[in-house]
Amino acid sequence: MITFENVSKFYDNQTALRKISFSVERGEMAFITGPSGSGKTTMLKLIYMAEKADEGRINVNDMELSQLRESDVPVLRKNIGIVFQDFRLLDNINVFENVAIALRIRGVDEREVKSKVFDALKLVSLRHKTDSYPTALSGGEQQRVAIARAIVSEPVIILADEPTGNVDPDTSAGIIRTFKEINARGTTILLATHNRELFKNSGKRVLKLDFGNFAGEEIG
Amino acid sequence: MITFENVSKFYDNQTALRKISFSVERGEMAFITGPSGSGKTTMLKLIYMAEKADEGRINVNDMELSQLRESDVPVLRKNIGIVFQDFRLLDNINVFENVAIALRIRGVDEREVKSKVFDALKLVSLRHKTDSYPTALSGGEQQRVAIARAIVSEPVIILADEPTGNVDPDTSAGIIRTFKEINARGTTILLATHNRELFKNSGKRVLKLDFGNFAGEEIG
Amino acid sequence: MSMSYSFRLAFQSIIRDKWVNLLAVLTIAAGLLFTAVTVLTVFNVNLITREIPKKFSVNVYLKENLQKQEIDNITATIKKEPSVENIKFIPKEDAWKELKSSLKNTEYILEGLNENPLPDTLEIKLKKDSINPDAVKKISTMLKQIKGVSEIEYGEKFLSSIYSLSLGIKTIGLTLIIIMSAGTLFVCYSTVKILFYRKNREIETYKFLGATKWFIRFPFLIEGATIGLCGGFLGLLGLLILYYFVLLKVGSTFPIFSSFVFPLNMSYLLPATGFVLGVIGAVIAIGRIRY
Amino acid sequence: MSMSYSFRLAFQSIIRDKWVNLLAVLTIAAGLLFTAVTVLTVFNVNLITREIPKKFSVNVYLKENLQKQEIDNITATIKKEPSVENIKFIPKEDAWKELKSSLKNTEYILEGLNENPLPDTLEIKLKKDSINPDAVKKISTMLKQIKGVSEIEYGEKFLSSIYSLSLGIKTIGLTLIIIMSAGTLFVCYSTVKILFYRKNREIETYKFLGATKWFIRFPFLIEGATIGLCGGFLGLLGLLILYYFVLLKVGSTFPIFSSFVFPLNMSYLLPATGFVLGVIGAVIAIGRIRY
Ligand SMILES: Nc1ncnc2c1ncn2[C@@H]1O[C@H](COP(=O)(O)OP(=O)(O)OP(=O)(O)O)[C@@H](O)[C@H]1O
Ligand SMILES: Nc1ncnc2c1ncn2[C@@H]1O[C@H](COP(=O)(O)OP(=O)(O)OP(=O)(O)O)[C@@H](O)[C@H]1O
Ligand SMILES: [Mg+2]
Ligand SMILES: [Mg+2]
Repeated sequence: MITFENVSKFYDNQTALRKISFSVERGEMAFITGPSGSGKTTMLKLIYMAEKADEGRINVNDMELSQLRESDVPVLRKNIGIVFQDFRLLDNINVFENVAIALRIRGVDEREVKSKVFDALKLVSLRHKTDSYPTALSGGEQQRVAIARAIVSEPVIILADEPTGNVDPDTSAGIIRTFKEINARGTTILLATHNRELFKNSGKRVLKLDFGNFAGEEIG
Repeated sequence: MITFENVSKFYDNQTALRKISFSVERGEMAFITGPSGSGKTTMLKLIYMAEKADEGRINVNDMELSQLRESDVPVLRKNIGIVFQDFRLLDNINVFENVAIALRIRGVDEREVKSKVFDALKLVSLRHKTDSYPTALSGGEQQRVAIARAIVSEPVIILADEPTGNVDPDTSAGIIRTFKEINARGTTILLATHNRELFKNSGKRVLKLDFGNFAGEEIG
Repeated sequence: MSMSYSFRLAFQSIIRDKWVNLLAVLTIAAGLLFTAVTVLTVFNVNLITREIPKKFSVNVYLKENLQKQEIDNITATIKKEPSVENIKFIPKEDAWKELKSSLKNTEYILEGLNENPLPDTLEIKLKKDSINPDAVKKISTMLKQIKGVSEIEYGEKFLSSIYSLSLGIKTIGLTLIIIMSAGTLFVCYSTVKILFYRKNREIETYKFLGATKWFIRFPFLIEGATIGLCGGFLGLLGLLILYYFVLLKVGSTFPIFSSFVFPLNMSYLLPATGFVLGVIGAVIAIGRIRY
Repeated sequence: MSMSYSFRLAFQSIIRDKWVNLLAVLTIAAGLLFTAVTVLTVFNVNLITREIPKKFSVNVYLKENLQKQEIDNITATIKKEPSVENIKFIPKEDAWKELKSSLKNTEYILEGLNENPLPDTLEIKLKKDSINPDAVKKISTMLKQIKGVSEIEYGEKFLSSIYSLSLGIKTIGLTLIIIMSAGTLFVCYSTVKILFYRKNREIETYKFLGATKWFIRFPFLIEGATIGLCGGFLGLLGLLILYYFVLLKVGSTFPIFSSFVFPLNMSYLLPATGFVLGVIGAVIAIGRIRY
């Protein structure tokens, strides 16, 4: 589903990733971990093409990213649900609309939007915040809106970047449980985190990064 | 140093804090914990007067906040170093200037600024990112810049809101160690987090919140 | 992508930033009002000065005692000239009466004259584009050679001054219109662009969520178009108020302004320009969207 | 708080957002150029029309065969009138010569006259503020009653038309200046304000870090002032270019424009206005800072 072959990414003054090879099977759930600045976010950005790889090949959902036409990028992204590390909520629309936008972009029928959004918000325990604006939410609440937006469209792939950095352990466990349920229904999930609790005893594969280098793989 | 007496805070449609009484002694280090949305950030906001309490009395550094004249608010804040949950870095200046601003606001002599900023950046292992702009940093790096800015001015009080939410356990441990060292030199520190690792076996007091209510105190 | 959704998004955004959007609308209104006022002023001044050349005529004094037939021949010859608009024959009796009436209080000047000393005259009005010193000189040389013509008279000074005046007004008017219009359009465009800048992060988020270019652009275009259109209509409203209250009032005191022309059928131009500017400003502000 | 730091912060911010700041500068430049062009045009048109009344005179025709003494008496009486600027005596011989020369090619009209039929004339120029229909009528009635005066003549139509023309130009000019200036100032202010809006979060961060009001405001004010000042200077530059290249060129073709007046010593007004607008725009955009 997601395949990295000798992928490198350089920023002006910095190697963010060096010759990374890695693959996630269709329907698999995998983790990326590593210290701060080791390239986790960069790896995810390469998958949804927010950045372009400088070397190597990336294949996502049978699409060869380096050969993707510009007009196919939205097609790629519509298959992916993303929880951004910095949430990226839209400040000028309320929580409901922030989640609904993922459906609207995918052209989901207006009649289905409401129930799907409410279901997603229920999963992250935010039904009572439907009408709030992002600026009036606590950090953890914002993060959960971001999660709801990523899962509401039932994408083929979910990329989650530190999705539990701002929530308590119980909520965190609930979120992981939700991800596992979604994964069980066939969705491929790649989750970047430094919270070992998330993958400990999960039985899932964990890719370790260190300063942009591959630093081993383990089963959590 | 910080005293809450029956403090309540209401948002339009929400009770964020209900009759909280709590105090932190001069030179103490204490934690606030509780699930997402329980009012941790709100409590810190009340201390640096980003929000006003609707009920009760708050005393910080011998200042009665409800009686503080407007012109004294900056005086209060200059005694406090804050790590914001959402970092609040200034995007149009580089890392060095983002940290230096805390000194500039306090009128620190320009000759001292450079060495102090470099020392603070070294403490959070970011000397190599001095010239970067916040938008080119990883989540954890941004958080560490925020920490450096809070400690660089050697304030009397440090308020840290989820200061390790975006960093790996090792870095996290290093940050807590740094806070403890600063605390040992007499600085009062109040730290909001849901990461139990931070206060486990610390021997420090932990205030527990739940949906805005006081939910017990324990020694970590 | 549903249209109604784009509209809702656009209007939500407009309402959320209502004050600064209002400011942009007012700015565009002011800008378009400027252009309109300038264009109308220049247009009207030009209209008034265009009337002046109509007063210009070339007088052909005929020899005495010509036959009707001869006069008709001369008239026909002159009429052939392409630059001649029309010819009027003024018998010497009429000219005499006119001279007397024009002297009015001082007609005793003519008391000593027993006989009308004036000649028959052909008053020639020239076509508008021939009213310039060179053309008139050429024509008058030509006229002089016609048999039966005794003298040619035209206000040389008057001619050259109206000529330079009308050319000057045209030049300065056109310069003014160009400066004002260009400046105004730039100001309007710039306002929309400044209004939209820093939406980058918002646009980036849409992109990352998989939105197509038009899904992203549409709400912004609607927003820009609405702001531009509102600005245009407000400018038009301002112009109409200005026209009715100020000019009609001034016109009643100074009749010269009561003939001020306001081409109502062109008034759609203001909202239209506002609309186009809003859309273009937004398009350029959003920039080329690359995934 | 160190001044130099505020300046550095301001200039860093200006440079980081250079394109949109440039747009704001250009907008302000355009706006101020507008006002200046309007004011100068109105000012100059007014200057030209102010010359017209100088050509107006009241002619007092004297009875025939008056003694030098009598004429002097009449002159003295008239001179006492406060509205009279000056008096010129034109002997009938001079008037005769002038009439002859003005008839030029048609002087044979006068061929039958043996004797000069014209009277001696006193040509009276009135003070500027007395050149209006009522005042002139009053004075002419008064003049008629002076012994030795036979007739009073003045161009009634000319008078009323120059009077209404100059009043009209003044009115329309003032209206234009007011609309344009108000509009332009608003546009400039609005541009700065739109430019600064959404800095709320930045300002809030400064506040939370303990910055005093002036520490926060200063960099923004410097930014606004710089943008306004640049806009003002650029507008001035545009105006000078316009003046030298367009008007001096037009002036060489149409002498009427070569007398176009440009008050160079007022040119500091453009940068000054820009500066003030930039500062005010920034102040209002930042708003009242409450901790
Ligand atoms: N736009 C950019 N320009 C330059 N350098 C960048 C940019 N984005 C990221 N970097 C650098 O690349 C490195 C990897 O960044 P990345 O965001 O992938 O780290 P991360 O593993 O997600 O870290 P964290 O756990 O702190 O979020 C960091 O050192 C970062 O400073
Ligand atoms: N400006 C606001 N307007 C309305 N409600 C708000 C506002 N700020 C916070 N709240 C609400 O108050 C409650 C407490 O928020 P607070 O930010 O203090 O929580 P927290 O304990 O910091 O949570 P987290 O761990 O998720 O950061 C939340 O339910 C939040 O939605
Ligand atoms: Mg990251
Ligand atoms: Mg919080």
